[in-house]
Amino acid sequence: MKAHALVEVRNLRKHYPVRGGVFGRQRDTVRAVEDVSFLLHAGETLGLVGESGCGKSTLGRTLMRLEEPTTGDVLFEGRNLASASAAELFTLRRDVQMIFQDPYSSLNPRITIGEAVREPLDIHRLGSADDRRARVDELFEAVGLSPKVQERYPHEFSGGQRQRVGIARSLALRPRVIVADEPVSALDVSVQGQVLNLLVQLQRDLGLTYLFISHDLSVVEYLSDRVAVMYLGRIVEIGRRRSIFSAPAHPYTRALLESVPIADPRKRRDRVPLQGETPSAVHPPSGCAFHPRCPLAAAVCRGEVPALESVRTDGDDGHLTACHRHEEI
Amino acid sequence: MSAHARSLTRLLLPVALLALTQVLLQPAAAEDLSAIDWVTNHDDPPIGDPVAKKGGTFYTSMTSYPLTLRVVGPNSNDAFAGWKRAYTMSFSLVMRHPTTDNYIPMMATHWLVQSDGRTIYYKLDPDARWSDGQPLTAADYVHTWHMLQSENIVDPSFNQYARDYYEEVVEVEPYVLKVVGKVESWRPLDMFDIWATPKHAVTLEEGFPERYNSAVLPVQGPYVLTEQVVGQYVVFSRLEDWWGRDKHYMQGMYNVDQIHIRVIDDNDRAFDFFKKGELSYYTVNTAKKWAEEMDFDAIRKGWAHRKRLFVDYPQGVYGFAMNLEKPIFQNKDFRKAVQHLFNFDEINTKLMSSAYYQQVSAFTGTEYENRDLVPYGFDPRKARAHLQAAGYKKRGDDGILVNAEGQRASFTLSYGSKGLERHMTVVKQTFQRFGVEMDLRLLEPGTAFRNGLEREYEMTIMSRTSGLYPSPYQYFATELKQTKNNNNVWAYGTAHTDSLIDVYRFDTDKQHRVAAMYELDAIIQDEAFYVPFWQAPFMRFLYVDSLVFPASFFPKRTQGMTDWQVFWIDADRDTRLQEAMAAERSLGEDTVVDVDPYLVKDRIEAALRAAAAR
Amino acid sequence: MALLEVEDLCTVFHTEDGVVHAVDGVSFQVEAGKILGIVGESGCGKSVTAMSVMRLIPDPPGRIESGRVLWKGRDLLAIDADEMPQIRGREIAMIFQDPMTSLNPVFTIGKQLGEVLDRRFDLRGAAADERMVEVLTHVGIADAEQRLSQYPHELSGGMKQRIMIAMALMCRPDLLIADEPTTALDVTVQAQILHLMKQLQQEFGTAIVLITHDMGVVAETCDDVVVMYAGKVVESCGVFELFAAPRHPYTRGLLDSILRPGRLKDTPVPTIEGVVPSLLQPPAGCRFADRCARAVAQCHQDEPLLATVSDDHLVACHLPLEVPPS
Amino acid sequence: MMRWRLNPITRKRLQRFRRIRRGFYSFAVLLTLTVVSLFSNFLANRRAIVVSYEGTLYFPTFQYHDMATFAQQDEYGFDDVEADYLSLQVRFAADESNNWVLMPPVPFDPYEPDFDYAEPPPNAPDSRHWFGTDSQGRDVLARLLYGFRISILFAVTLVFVGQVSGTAIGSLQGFIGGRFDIYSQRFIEVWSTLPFLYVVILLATFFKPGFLLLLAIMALFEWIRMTYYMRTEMYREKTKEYCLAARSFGASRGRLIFRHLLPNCLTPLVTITPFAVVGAISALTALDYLGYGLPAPTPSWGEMIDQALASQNRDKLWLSIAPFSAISITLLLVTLIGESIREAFDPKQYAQYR
Repeated sequence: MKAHALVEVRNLRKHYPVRGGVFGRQRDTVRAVEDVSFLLHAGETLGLVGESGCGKSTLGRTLMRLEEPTTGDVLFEGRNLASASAAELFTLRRDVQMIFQDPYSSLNPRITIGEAVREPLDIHRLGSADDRRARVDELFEAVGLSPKVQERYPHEFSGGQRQRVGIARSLALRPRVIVADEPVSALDVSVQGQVLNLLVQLQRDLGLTYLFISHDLSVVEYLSDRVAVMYLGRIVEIGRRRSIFSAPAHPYTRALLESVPIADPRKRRDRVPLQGETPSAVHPPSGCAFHPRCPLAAAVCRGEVPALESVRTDGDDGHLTACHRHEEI
Repeated sequence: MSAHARSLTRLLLPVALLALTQVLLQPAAAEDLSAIDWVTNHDDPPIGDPVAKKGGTFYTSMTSYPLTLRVVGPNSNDAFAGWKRAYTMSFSLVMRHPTTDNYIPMMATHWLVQSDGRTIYYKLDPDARWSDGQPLTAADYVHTWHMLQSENIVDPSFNQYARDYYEEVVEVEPYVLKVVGKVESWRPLDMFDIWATPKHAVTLEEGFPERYNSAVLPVQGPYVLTEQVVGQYVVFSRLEDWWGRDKHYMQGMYNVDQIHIRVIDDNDRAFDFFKKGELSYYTVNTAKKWAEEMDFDAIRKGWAHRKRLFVDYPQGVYGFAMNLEKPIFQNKDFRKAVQHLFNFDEINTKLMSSAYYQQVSAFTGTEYENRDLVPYGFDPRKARAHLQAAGYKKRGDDGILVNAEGQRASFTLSYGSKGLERHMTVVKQTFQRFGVEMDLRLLEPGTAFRNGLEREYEMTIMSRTSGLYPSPYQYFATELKQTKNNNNVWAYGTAHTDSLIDVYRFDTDKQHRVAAMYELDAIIQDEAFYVPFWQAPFMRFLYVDSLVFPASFFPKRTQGMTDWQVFWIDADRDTRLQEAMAAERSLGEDTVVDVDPYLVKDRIEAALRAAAAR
Repeated sequence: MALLEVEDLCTVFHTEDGVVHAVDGVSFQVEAGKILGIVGESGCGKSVTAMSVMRLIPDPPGRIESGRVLWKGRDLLAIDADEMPQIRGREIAMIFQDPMTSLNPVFTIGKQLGEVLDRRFDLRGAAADERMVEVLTHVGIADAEQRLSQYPHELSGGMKQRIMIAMALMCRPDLLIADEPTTALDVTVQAQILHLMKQLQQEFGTAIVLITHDMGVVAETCDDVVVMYAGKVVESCGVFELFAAPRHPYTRGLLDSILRPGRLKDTPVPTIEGVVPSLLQPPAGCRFADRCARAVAQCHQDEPLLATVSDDHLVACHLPLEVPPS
Repeated sequence: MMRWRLNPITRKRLQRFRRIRRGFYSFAVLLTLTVVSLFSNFLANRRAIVVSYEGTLYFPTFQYHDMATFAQQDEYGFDDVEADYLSLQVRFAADESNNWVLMPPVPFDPYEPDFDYAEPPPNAPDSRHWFGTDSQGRDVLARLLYGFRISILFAVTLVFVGQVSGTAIGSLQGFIGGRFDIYSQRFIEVWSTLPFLYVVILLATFFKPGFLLLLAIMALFEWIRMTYYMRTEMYREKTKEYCLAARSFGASRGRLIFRHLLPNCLTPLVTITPFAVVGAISALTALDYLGYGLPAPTPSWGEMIDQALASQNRDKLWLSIAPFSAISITLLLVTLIGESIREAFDPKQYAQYR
């Protein structure tokens, strides 16, 4: 794994206006993504984990320019996705693609799966008709589907098969970065494994770089090289997988890990779970957004937003956390 | 005399007369009433039948519940107005005998018209009393005049009437009233006929409409409103000691004890009520119903009777008006062609059971109707000749005639009554057959009326009621042609016709007037911008056997039920009827349907025959 | 006698493609005061089973074809439809994945809870308010008084699920059927809800049927487990035995698929190949046979019946797995 | 680029629609009636279909021929009035020439009064007028037929215009969203509260009413309902992931709308259209009944109902039976079609079990 940053996200923000009244005047702002920066190295998988509403999906979509960023930059090999013109964006899209969560709604029910996979090729006018046909066949085989089923419609397939189609489609343009937004959350556990294996295999074969968004810690743990934890629009902790899972530095990460049920009745714990729920992103708590739920919260946590700082544990200098009190833990 | 000089005279004459009257009447406070040579009339027969008996209840209906009991102000001119005026409140000072047309005393016993043609003295009947016992005096008339002028009554049309018609209304003595009209007239008694308002009960302060909206006020007439159930019925009761009861002309009038008026919104439902014996009287308003629905049980058994009574009341203006401002009707030949293509007989026989008569004159039914006029009549050959003369010589691809410029013989008929559509579609087909296109355009009634006044139409159906005398000025005066929003809907008028109208308006010699109007009538017919439609010089009604009428039923000048209450209820006949109905026994059908005591039918038919002969 | 005994339950759905045998001969028992987990993947019929027990299957398109649901000895499928509301809510409560299904959006929380108290305990006014605040606080809702005047849409998913549990709690039902109660919730909130349900069971002795697809939730919460596959029960036993010694190949596969901590992506995740058979025309024989590595000819022909393999351990398999040496 | 190939879902829905017998047969019957009514001019007309006269063939259906053409004369000696084909037929039959006339099965048009009866109209059904004549002596069957044609053409055109514009506007609202949506939505709310009948009556005083004007006026209101559905459909569909996916590989707006969104939003269009047709027919009939619809003497069901309800015609049953059964049957047919389409499209009737 090289330390070469393929994608650099700098101070990305995404705010949504909350409108109301007869003529829709802006009433408030949802700060879905707030000042997020990170690097995505070529060939690695960065797991982005957090609970619903923490802004991880918005981050993925903003990064893809499916949502207009409020401020910030997304640099792909020096080209800024966040401020690219329509034409620049169009070419950039070949390099950065996305896999979606819901295998049922991510495929247009009125378009055959073959057409769906070929559509990116059509849009980007890649190759002749024959070339495209051959490429679609190739993609079908790559994701473990028979090219013969191309004429069928999405509803004729199971969730796992559809997700394969979705993956094939996202690979059509030979992208280098794939933003995978909860690609296995909607799948049953037995099928989930198949898709995860496919993603791993494709990464290995094609040298893909993944930004893997998920709320499922075990999936993130399995797939990621590095992990970023988000809470209320901000990254609260980022680092190598092992140090995050074995030595979480942020109280939130720790609580998250403790909340995951363990599939072994012998390890049943009678713990007192983390209290409270994620606050609204319209009026986030002052200072550290986690402080109302944090067992360690002090006065400073209420007053100041903690910056991401390096955690000097077992020599992993890539491990950063945003906690005023992480050194005391 | 030149037209110019004449109009100058017209302008100066009233001024001169006014000055003269003022000089004459200068010592108003000391008017010498003894010098007045009072006029009266006791020689005509009573209006009703002196043998009539008092008593009984008369059941009838109206289409909607009265919105107000007032006779002026908002909503006062509703369907109930006729009843209010006829039986309770507004009696004439002097009225025309409805059969002889002579003036007869009513509220005034004597009268005198000054030679200026607009000043009238009335000597009020000292017997006259309000229903609350208060005497009825000249002050009550002055009060009406004040009321009509007041803005507090919220009734601009009455304000206008007061302004346009009355110079002043003066109480000379408690029982002597002087009325001065605004303009001279050869029939001032008709023109300046004001009524009395109980001064002791009506104040004119602000809030008038609300204050009197449903107030039962003292009345001068024979009936008072004694019962009202909102939305259902009202009852008038006869005043046993009405002051006018034994007056000569009132003999045999106002006979029933009670008049029970029920609200029945639909005319057909009222018919059903009549058939069940719950109404005493029912007016049949369509020829079709008259022709097809009169053969029912009560009629066959003689429990009820049907009559078509010919009466003699002018029809007013009713027919098709062509707008002379529109290019297509500026051609007289085209207008004449339209006259000849109008097939009245077909419509009358096929759609109206031959019930009606064609009008010919613009003044039908009045003394001034030119009875020598010959109707155009349906005549395609003549129509064709006129169309050719008008330049419409060739048929287009659709069969409609076109002229040399390629304009089609096509116009639009606007009308506001959906009921007429039936007849108009037939007319349209006939026109079409002979190459003239008439598009039909139904408008909301108010819009149709307004568009007529504004001359925003090509052809429209014109319908205006009339009094006993025609009013040619408002329909044909050149001066109205210049402006809009008046009854000169066709935009007609020449200097010559103006002079004829002036003769009618101001000349006191009836022969001159008649001659002028005959000429005007003939000119209007020749100009062909008005196609007179039908006239119905009769009342069609049904009544129960217990209701008795005088031999001639109603007086000659009758328009409707509320005009003259000359019928009575015979108690013996009522008993007989009740028994017969209970026993399902027949009283024998009354086969006499048409009644023509004034020989109106004969006159009209003879005229039409004579015209046809010419 | 078990609290609830489901015998040979069959429920079908009429779909545009034909008749789906969603639940096909399911039997299980719930003991008083115990938590029974019904586990399986989507479409295995676990939710339909719960709905059938409550007689909440929309008809059409659904229909309970046969079977018995013995509630304290009475067959719920045979009683008068008017009697069901008496049992629903009072004796058996149910909570769903989406709490909005059971909360009326146009009434405040206070009104909806109050109605339960009114109907069940004739409790009204201040006394009812007091009780509601008490219960809401008990299920971990702060500012309970304030919540009473709020509408469901003003609350978060976790909060609504708590309200539902509070409602169930107020009625003190003998059985709570929880259909994927935490699936829509965040993992931290899920932990709170599961904790709460366990409290409920311990404090009031309420039996719980917990329907879930998450083996972790089962392991943490349940006493007994029923594993369903394609409309049928394939295995049923105590939770410890299930995780320690699953006897059905499907159960085994399911457990193997779970991503356990420390697994690296260098080693592929074990999976169950193939897809769930269509329930329109379920295959003859064992429904898992096509995906089963151990399948023999018999598996494709004869349907295996649920049979006891050891104490309280039932398996529907012709060739059950061996018990691994402990 | 746009390919409206039948998607299996659509195909399945169509199959299901065909399987719902009452709907499918209603559709077949209505379609047949509509097609037949398009040929009303050949079915009920005063003008002949074909005249063979002196070796020349004439097709007078849409052509004015005067009497001179066939050496006819009317009672006034005119020969430039329109030929009377019925008497021509009688004449040709009598004079044993080779000339012949082919009249339509109903040799009357919906306008010309037939006064050849001793009794005044309306005349009861007989062999001459199968459905009798109306109070102007016009053939009821002819009016019924032409009235059907006008009703159905009016309704279909109106609904087409309304649905297309409603779909376009609603889609744009949903697709563009934001300010555009908010302001246009406010406009629609205000617009939809305008009293429709009042506007019709008002406009009829300014413009000469006719088919197109009435169509235009009603279209001003017809589009509104569709926007509600399309707007919400669009809002829902555009957030679905397939739409995001298409955007993620750079699909243009046009492609998004026409290839992805619209085809998925058309369910309400299809299911609502039949009911919109019912509404349009009823509205036209109601307007005609009130007299503010198509100008007289246009054959219209509303006008026929008006006649039937007139008191003097209360015992003329044929006047009521014809228009009432015609309108009931038509509305029933369209409603059955609509119900069946809805049933065929309704996911609730058939569980989506997964």
